[in-house]
Amino acid sequence: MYSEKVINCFMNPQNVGEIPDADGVGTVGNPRCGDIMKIYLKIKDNIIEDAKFKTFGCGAAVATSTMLTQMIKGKTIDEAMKITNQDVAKALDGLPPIKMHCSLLAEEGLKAALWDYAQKNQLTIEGLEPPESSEDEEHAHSEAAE
Amino acid sequence: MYSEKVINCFMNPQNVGEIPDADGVGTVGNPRCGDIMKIYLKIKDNIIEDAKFKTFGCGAAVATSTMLTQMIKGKTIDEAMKITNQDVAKALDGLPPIKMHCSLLAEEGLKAALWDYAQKNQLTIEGLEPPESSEDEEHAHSEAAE
Amino acid sequence: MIYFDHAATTPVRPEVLEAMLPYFTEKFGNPSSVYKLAQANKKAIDDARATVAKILGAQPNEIYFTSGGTEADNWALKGMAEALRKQGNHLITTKIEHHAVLHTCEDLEKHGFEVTYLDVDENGLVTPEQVEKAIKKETILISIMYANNEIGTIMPIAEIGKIARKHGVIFHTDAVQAVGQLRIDVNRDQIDLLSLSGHKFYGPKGVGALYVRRGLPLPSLLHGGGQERRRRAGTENVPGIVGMAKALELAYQDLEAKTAKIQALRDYMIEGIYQRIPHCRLNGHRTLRLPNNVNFSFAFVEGESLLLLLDMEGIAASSGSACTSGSLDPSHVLLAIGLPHELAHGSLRLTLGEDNTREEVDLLLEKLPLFVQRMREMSPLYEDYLKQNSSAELQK
Amino acid sequence: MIYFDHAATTPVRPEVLEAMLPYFTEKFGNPSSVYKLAQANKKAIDDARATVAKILGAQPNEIYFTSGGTEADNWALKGMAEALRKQGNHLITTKIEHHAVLHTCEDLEKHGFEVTYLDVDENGLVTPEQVEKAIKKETILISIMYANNEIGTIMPIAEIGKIARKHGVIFHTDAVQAVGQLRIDVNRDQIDLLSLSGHKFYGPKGVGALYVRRGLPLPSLLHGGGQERRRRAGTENVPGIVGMAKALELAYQDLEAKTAKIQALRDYMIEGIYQRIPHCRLNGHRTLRLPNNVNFSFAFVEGESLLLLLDMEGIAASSGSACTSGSLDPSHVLLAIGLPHELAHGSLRLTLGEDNTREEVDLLLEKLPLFVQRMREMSPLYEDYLKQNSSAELQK
Ligand SMILES: Cc1ncc(COP(=O)(O)O)c(C=O)c1O
Ligand SMILES: Cc1ncc(COP(=O)(O)O)c(C=O)c1O
Repeated sequence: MYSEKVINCFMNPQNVGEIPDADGVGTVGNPRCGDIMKIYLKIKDNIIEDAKFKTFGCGAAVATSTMLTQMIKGKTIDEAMKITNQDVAKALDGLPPIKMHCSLLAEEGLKAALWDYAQKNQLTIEGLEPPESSEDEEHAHSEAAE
Repeated sequence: MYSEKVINCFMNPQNVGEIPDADGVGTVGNPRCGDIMKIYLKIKDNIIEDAKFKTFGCGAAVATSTMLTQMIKGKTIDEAMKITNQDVAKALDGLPPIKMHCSLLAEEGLKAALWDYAQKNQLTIEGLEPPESSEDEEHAHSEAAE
Repeated sequence: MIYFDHAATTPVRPEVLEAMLPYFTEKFGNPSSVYKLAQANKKAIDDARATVAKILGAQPNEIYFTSGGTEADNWALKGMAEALRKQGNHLITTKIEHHAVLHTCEDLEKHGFEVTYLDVDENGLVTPEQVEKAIKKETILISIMYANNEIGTIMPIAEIGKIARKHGVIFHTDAVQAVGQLRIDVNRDQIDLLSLSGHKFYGPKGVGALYVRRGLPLPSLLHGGGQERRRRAGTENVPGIVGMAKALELAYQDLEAKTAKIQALRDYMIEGIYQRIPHCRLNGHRTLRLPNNVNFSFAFVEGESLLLLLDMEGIAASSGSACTSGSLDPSHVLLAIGLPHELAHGSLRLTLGEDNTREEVDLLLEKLPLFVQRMREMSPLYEDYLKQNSSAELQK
Repeated sequence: MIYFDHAATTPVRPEVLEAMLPYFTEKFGNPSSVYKLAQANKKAIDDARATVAKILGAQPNEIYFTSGGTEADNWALKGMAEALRKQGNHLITTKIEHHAVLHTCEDLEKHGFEVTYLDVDENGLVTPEQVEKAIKKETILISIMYANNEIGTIMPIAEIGKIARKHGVIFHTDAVQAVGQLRIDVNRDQIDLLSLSGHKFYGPKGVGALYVRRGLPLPSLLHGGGQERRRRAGTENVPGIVGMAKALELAYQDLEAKTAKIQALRDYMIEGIYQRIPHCRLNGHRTLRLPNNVNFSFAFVEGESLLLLLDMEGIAASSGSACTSGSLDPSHVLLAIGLPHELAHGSLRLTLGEDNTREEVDLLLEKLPLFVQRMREMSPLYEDYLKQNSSAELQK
């Protein structure tokens, strides 16, 4: 079901943990749906210097968290904003259709953390919209139907 | 599906043929239904001295024809009248449910031949009813349903 | 034993069994599970699906595995009827379909559908024109078999597909007898749904498939787990599916060469029977015919008794459809091509396989005339016929 | 590999495969045919039927072979619903049935039937009283599983059977998980219809059976040839049927001894997990429980990630029902016994088999705590929990 890359990222997760003095933190997902992702960012001079995560979720959720945090480290905010869930999935050599929502979660997590950073610093980041409150979000589960 | 006895009676049929100067001849069945039985009787002093048959039909039809003619030879008319299709089937170690109608055909064939004999000799045989015309008989096919 | 009943079923080829074996024991996992053992099985199923798809000219996600041809037929008909009920309630089929289609149609009739059962000609053919004429605005499905299981007649499927497409009517074909013998392409033939069954082409029993053109709104027949992309529930019969795909692959290797050989044997048998046995007729079309099918009626003789005599010589054959032997009625197919009941009762089907030899056919040609004669001598119908003929002679 | 997923499927036993093998090759005939080759197969099926019947306390002609548990469930429910529609349109089942029952019920609801889905208690039990209360004059069928596939809870089937009989309502039970583990008697339990599936007790996949009490007016689900006394069409899966019967026979040899061994291992595993892992709960009834079932929820952890970690150690297990892994929703069974969503997502099912050893369980007990801890350390929920607790400590 999972590519080797997914399994690798799951078995050897990178960037797990918290950043105590994070510049931006975003939490997305919902325990009802079986996955919660919390992204911590350390940002300096518009560059993401560090990124960490904590994730409650399936193998794909952990793997996308790892991959996303790897992909954004060292990038500018603008560059990071261009990363889509498709990019994350691709970097993992693909995800099963039923697990694509995990990559979406990663993208949303990043944006929530950036939003938090923008709010705290009274910035506007182009293209960034406020995240929906994760608590009442009932993100539609795409079932495995074709 | 068939008992060994049935197979034996089919493979080595007895009494096949015609009796040119038969005292009674009965034809039952219908080609529509896949079986026709013609029974010839030679009767003397109330005793069935000889019996022959011709049959168009399945293995069970041939086997019951053989068995019936064997069973009635040497019997009095009254004794023969007591032979039922169940007796014929039993003598063959049973028939598949779907083939029980063949044994019925044998019983009917015998009765038709006896009726013919009785008619020719203006006799009444106790318990003997006129056979239905075989041509328009649409004998109900018991399907293999339970 | 000489086996001339390949239309009833075929043995599983050794290569097929070999491909299946690991999936009973080491590779036994449930494909729905997450761990490796199971995921390998999921892959085996996906590979099998790709194989089946390729041979039919379809896409893998248009193939659904079933428990056999019967389930595939039932699913196609009942499913599409349910899905399209709002559009109409009329189905078109033929009088010579397999019971898996006919009895399903009868069941649909009980539930408010109307079914046109097209007549066939003396060779078992329907014409595309007949199909077109039968279409009305309520027509939602045409189901016409690719080739008949009793008399081997091959229907003009591509032409029927064209007409169905032209009128926007969904077209199902029961290809259970055709798959493994004929090259089929669901796009060339414009087929929307196609049934097949593994045990007819040296695969295992209890597994089949339904091709469902992408986008068709076919609802499930069996509800439950999410298998087969949520359309056909039930733990997958992994060894069966793997075996069927392997068998299909083998069947289409050198198909033309194998077909030529079988067809030559078929024609040799047909000629031989014609030459040696009077009062007989070949049932089914002489050339638009499955390469392996021989079906004769012998006047004055009942079919089952011939089967028994052949069986005693170690020759396996069939009288009408194997699947209908629970019934005493003569074959609906033979009646539909116009045979009188007594001739329909006197039919013998001999269906050849890859391993049959000329020597085996020669043995049949030696024995069969004797058996037919033997049964005729026992037959009151033959007696009548002879008497009529000799009195006709005398009157000359 | 350590296989702890016997509720998902089991490997075919060597003796079972051996019994099946001849029916793929030499003994390949179609049981509907007349000749000896085929008649021997008919006999093999009859013998298998007698074996299955005996083990259920039924008569052979009350057993119908199907393509699996799913087909048996679909057939029982849809068939009886259709047959009894004139008498009423109400069915009773539970919220924790397998999807083969639940999704079939939903399909029936689309067709005008009304279904009561009974709640279960925190252990997964319905009471006979609940069933009795739910019966109304329109009730035509009660379908309640013998034992649950996820949490192993065994239902009070005999009492429910009694109530159904008392009210003249037909009673179906999905015994797919119970057959092979529990002694079942359809008369003792007053069961009218019972589903089973071969691959759950070391038989092959793709074959199952439905017990149908004599006299029930169950119409066909699959129409076609006259097989299974005209009730279930389709060429019989002879090797599958033979294999399933053999597997059933083996399962019930020394059942009590095997059960005692498995149950001891189960209890050892349950105790071990309780002792080694904090914040967990056993799902399902502690004693009214299948001898092979262990099901735990671990707070703050998602189940699939545990499966992957276990898989890397060569341990196969399941999170919820294997058949529902196509879905992301947490198990309906775990929600029905009252688990909050996050705990339901964190469930792990370990189901034992005859060949599992104490050493294997010891390995699990060594690894699992590490894996749970590892995932907890990654979990934002655990982080929150710890923070709350430490601040609670501080506030003391
Ligand atoms: C034309 C045709 N359709 C359908 C079937 C049914 O297939 P199965 O018996 O494998 O379900 C058969 C054979 O039995 C057949 O010959
Ligand atoms: C309780 C229960 N019912 C029905 C089924 C369906 O059986 P099958 O997948 O063999 O069709 C299963 C298992 O998958 C089950 O555990």
